[in-house]
Amino acid sequence: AGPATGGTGTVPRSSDDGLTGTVTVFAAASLTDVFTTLGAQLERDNPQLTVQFNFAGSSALAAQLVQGAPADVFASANPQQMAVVTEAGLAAAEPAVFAGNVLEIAVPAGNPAGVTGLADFADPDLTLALCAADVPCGAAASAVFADAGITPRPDTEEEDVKAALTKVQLGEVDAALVYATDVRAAGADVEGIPFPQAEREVNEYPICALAAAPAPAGARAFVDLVTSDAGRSALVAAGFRAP
Amino acid sequence: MTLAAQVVVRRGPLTVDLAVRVADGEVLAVLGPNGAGKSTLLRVLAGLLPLDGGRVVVDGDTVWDDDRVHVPAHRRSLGMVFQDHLLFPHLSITDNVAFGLRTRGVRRPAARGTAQGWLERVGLAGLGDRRPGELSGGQAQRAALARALVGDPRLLLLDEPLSALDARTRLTVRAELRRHLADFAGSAVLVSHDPVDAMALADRVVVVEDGAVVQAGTPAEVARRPRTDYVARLVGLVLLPGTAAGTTVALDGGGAVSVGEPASGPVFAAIRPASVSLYLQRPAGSPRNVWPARLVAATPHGSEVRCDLAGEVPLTADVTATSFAELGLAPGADVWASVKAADVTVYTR
Amino acid sequence: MTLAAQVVVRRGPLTVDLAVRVADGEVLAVLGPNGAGKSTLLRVLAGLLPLDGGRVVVDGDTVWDDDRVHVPAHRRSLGMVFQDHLLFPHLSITDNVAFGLRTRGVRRPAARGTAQGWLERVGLAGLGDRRPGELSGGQAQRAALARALVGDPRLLLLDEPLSALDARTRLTVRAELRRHLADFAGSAVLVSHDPVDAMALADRVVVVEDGAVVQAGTPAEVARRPRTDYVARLVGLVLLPGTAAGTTVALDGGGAVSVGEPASGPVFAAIRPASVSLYLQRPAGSPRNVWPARLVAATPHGSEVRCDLAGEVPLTADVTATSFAELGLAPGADVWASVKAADVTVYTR
Amino acid sequence: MRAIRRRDGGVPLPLLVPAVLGTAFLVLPLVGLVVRAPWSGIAPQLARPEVGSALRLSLLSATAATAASLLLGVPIAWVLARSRIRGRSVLRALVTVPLVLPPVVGGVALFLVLGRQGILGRPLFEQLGVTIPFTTAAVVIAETFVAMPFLVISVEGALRAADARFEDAAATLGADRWTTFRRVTLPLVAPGVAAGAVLCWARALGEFGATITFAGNFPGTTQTMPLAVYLALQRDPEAAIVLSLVLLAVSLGTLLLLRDRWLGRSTAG
Amino acid sequence: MRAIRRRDGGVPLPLLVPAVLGTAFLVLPLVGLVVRAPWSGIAPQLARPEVGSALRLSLLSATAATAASLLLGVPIAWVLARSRIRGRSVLRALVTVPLVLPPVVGGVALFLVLGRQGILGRPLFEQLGVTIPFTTAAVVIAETFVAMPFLVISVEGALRAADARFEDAAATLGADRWTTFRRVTLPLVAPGVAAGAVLCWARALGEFGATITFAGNFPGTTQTMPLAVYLALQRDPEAAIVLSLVLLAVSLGTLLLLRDRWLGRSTAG
Ligand SMILES: Nc1ncnc2c1ncn2[C@@H]1O[C@H](COP(=O)(O)OP(=O)(O)OP(=O)(O)O)[C@@H](O)[C@H]1O
Ligand SMILES: Nc1ncnc2c1ncn2[C@@H]1O[C@H](COP(=O)(O)OP(=O)(O)OP(=O)(O)O)[C@@H](O)[C@H]1O
Ligand SMILES: [Mg+2]
Ligand SMILES: [Mg+2]
Repeated sequence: AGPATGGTGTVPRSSDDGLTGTVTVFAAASLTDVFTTLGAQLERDNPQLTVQFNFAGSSALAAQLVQGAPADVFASANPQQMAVVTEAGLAAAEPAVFAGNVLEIAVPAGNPAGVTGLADFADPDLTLALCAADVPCGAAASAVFADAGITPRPDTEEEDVKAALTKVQLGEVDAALVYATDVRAAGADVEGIPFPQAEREVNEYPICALAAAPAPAGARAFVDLVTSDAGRSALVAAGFRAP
Repeated sequence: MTLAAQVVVRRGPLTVDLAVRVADGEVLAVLGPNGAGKSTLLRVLAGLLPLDGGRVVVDGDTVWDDDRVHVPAHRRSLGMVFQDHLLFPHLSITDNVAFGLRTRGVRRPAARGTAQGWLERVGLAGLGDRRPGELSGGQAQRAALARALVGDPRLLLLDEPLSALDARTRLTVRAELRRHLADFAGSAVLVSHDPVDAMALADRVVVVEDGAVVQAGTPAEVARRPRTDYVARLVGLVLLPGTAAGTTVALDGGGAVSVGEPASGPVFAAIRPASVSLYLQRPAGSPRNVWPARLVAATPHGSEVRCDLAGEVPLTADVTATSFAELGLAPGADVWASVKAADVTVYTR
Repeated sequence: MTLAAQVVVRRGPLTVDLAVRVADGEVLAVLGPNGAGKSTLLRVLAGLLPLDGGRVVVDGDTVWDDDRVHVPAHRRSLGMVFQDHLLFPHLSITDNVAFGLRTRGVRRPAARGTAQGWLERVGLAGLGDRRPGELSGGQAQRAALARALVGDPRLLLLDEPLSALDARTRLTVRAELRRHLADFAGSAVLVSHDPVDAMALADRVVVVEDGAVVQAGTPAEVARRPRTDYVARLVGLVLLPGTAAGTTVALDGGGAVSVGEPASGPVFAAIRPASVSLYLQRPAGSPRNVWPARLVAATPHGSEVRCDLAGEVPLTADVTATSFAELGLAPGADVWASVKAADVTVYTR
Repeated sequence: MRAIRRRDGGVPLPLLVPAVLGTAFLVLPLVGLVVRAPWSGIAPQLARPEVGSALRLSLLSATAATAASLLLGVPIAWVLARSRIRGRSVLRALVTVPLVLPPVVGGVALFLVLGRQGILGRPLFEQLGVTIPFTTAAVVIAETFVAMPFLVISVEGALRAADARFEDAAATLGADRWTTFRRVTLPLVAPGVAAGAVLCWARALGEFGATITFAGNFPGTTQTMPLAVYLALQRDPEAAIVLSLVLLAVSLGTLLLLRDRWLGRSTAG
Repeated sequence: MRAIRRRDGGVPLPLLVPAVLGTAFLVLPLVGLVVRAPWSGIAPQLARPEVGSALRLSLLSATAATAASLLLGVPIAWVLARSRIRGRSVLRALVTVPLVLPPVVGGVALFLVLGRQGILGRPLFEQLGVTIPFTTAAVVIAETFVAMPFLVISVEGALRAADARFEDAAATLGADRWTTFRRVTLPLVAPGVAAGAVLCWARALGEFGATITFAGNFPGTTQTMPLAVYLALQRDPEAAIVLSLVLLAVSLGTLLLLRDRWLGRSTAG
């Protein structure tokens, strides 16, 4: 069954065997790995249940939901896009924060430019990438720099973390300010340099079941799994902070 | 079908303003110099070029009238040979010829069969599978003719359909075309530069110059009594306009001609080049018309030489190659030209 | 320039295999039926079509040799009139004519000035600012001729340059062309279907049929002694191949002809249609050649009617329209045809 | 007159130099990708079932979008090039606009028309229970929306360059405008239509923004290769490069099937 | 024979119906955007200085990319359509590939060649101290890379459809292949080149993925309109729609200047 027909056509019902039907999860792209694992776990626990994901940017997902996309769960990479959904009256319950993410300095493997800390972002001779202030990681970066009293001199204001990270991986920028989970995912090409001010700007990931969910029971089960201890440990293993 | 058209079209500085009329079953030849408006007329009759004035009436129905009525080309029963053929480059010759049948609903095998018959008739048997780009100029023209004739359209519009054919093929294709036109219920308009085509094929001739009709009539009339210099040259006559009094015509260009039959008022005197004789000394014989002249150009054709003469009376003489050589003529030579009065035709202007 | 070419090109089932030779300053006319390979020859001489064999030598240098040497068209000094003109549609007529000068480095105003002079010479004065799409067929052909002649190329290749011209314009343009070719240092190859063009313009004639040369010579030789049926019809003769013994020729097709001059062995007997007389009863006069025949076709041209006859000896007769009418002839009529022995030319095959 | 060798390719220098530079400019980055690709890790990437289904979906939907564009776009091009309808230049500008629209915004615009709340989508849903977004149909629609203008503009160019007098000739042979279009005009401009279809297909195959917005990113239903590449980029950039190369290889293979003869009249001479 | 009115537009029904459907399909979403746009809030959006500079940069870089594509792409098209070089179909497939490459991957590929660590970029940086990424030049390069194939394919189609015998005629008049190209071939295929340039310009104007990857996003230097739209989408979707409409209006205005006569031969009759 396709996602749309699956969402609207088959009404899942509880049975003694567990959940049935299809639960559709709209999740921020940065959650791809963790959620795929958790979804597989839920399917293992409920053999009649199918979990399908729609991974995209949080803003695109919010726009889709506002346009009436048939989904059961929304997991956003930031509270702003969750707010878009709750303000539209689409949430079934108060969103729950299930993970957090902090900034880290990412440098190419071997740190060729010898970046040591946040202060280096004021160096005009370095090639530096930040996120644009309009996106969450950029907002967090602004706050961090304000906090530290540093005026950064970036060469580019990236639209999302991955774009910044790609440039680090290719060695095209000397340093970028990205999330810790991204540094973790990038593997050996990228080294992370944590810094103390980061902890004050934790980016929160909220999740909620949706009011129009075609499979409310499955939605609840997925949200419960993500916020459970098992979910939490999977997230932490991927580099997220516990809420 | 009968066709009556009054055609007004502006083409750059030239205004084409022609009235033509083709009776049922009639073949009308349109003659005229380059740029006279012949192709323009055919395009209007086909419904491909809008009129700036006038109208085209077919069988009593107006089919094209300035801005109000327009029956498009494909709704009339037409066959047209364009001056530059316009064979469809992406279709084989057979499919080109079969095209008109296919659009009229004939099934493909039948249409191709008929097309092949026509290709044979115009001498293209065996070339049906080629593309137009693989034909010689004359072969392409014959294919275009076959494409126009197939399906017996009610009005044939032929724009110089034989101009690229070699002399022998032209005879056979002309004969084929004449046979077709004789059997043919519809009407035809034929543009040609070759008076032989017009004489052989047409019931009536219209001569067009500078966008206007200058002469109309049967081929024989036009050939016998040309009314403009262009027509006269076309039919091989020298035309001298003048004013007659008895058997003498005072020419407009100066000089006088004695003629056989008495006439009066403004007339044309017409002379056949073959009836002009040339001498090195003034001849002292019976001919009453003797003029001094200078040979300006000599063009051999066949066993004769065409001599263009300048003098008080501009003339053209055809002399045999033998006598041309015997007289030792060459451009620039001074000669005497004479014509018998009986050989000069005279008719009113 | 001198040109010597041995041209072998395969064109579908036809293999064109021709040798031509043009001396310095000479004009060579190439005559032949449609599809004989005339345009193919010109394209090869221009360097536009690869050879399958043979070579083209200009002034002693090989310029095109199968697969080894190729001097491209633009490096030779050429002027070419294509059978379908190929005027550049995006340029004005003046710029079309000036194109060859511009590519040879002449500045724009000078080139346009020269071009305008040429347009005047071919009778297109005042049309220089038009696009080719705004010209009539004959006007376009003249523009193409001017474009080829401008800049005095060393080799002119003219593919039916006069076919679309009306009779009068053809005379003047032909005269202009003759004047140009006479003054002209280079050589020229002229393809034409009109024997008058060839006679008027060419120093030598080559007749091509089915991709091979069938006759070559001066225009007068070819006109007097045609060697194939195609050439004979072109110059207006009926050709009867046979075997002579004394003054009698036994025809290959059956029957015999009496001739004036004794000959022997394989010969051609050539008869002019004008020397054939027609009778309703068997004539009892001096002509020794009298045959019964049936009239199969009659085509009026000018003041005469061309009569095609079927019978033991296939003939064509030209009779005056008057006597045609007096005899009451019509296709299908049985007649007697007679020719004086003295009017039959005979020459060895 | 110097004799030069025949069949030398004969590309004049002022064309050869920019052609070589341009080709290098387009091809070198691909070479870079191929060189840098983690060839050792390629096998496991290709073995993943999503890759196969994403590839199949990409090819299917790009082909369907090209078919839809041909069906709707060629008539638009004909109207632009041949009809005497007023306001053709406005029409041309309007149908070109989706080219300029950022694809994500294009996706939003499609929602406004075909979404459940959309102008047409709402009655469709309420009367017939049909929803378009998040289905394979939505992928095709998004790709068609983005790619069709390429076809329209190329075909219009081809139609304008074609000699309209052949259409006159067809009319004298009894062909109405529709028959003329099918039997004469379309075959004459076939090379232009082929070029336009290639552009359209390639653009549809690479479509990302409008698709992820309007159709979502559901494996098996709406996840095309570019979406899979995007997800891989989140997770494992090297895998993303491998997936792109797979997409490239497939499209290269398809384009190579377009031999000269499919593209119509061949080289001079 | 029924007499019908002349100048009826004369679009046959089987063409009119799909043309109308197709136009509706392309135009309705734009109408949706216009209707839904928050017109009241438009003035403050437009007053922001970044909008002006992003718009200026977009137009400049798209025009520069089109110029570069014409310079490099037309010769490639000529080689594909006219030369007798071997491997032309491989060449064609290769230059078409950037169409299919997901633009982000295209940006990565450009880094691999022109980046600081790239094949050509590294010597350039180390010897001359020149870096290309994160400059306006990088924007133009990224747009050219993505948009040039559109030009190449359209122009090749136009060249194949053009009658090569005019080039023979030019050769007999002493024009070498380069002169023939400039004076005959190029003017003859001008409508095709114009169509290709429109496609190329529009694609460059809407370029997003390769630009953000290779050139980054810095207001005034590399932030083009699509980047501004994307950022606005993160913050305030309505503002994003307004910005897209600004982009649309500007490109519409530009395309409207392309009147029929610029596009060459006009309608039949
Ligand atoms: N599209 C056009 N725009 C302006 N003038 C034109 C156009 N087409 C033709 N003409 C002019 O109109 C006149 C008539 O042209 P038309 O083609 O009817 O001549 P024609 O009698 O067929 O001549 P030809 O014997 O040379 O074919 C010519 O003087 C020509 O220059
Ligand atoms: N591209 C081609 N492919 C195959 N055959 C061709 C091609 N072009 C011409 N032919 C054939 O080659 C032969 C010679 O053609 P060519 O054009 O040289 O004839 P031509 O003597 O100029 O005739 P015409 O007097 O009709 O112009 C013809 O039989 C023609 O059908
Ligand atoms: Mg004409
Ligand atoms: Mg020829």
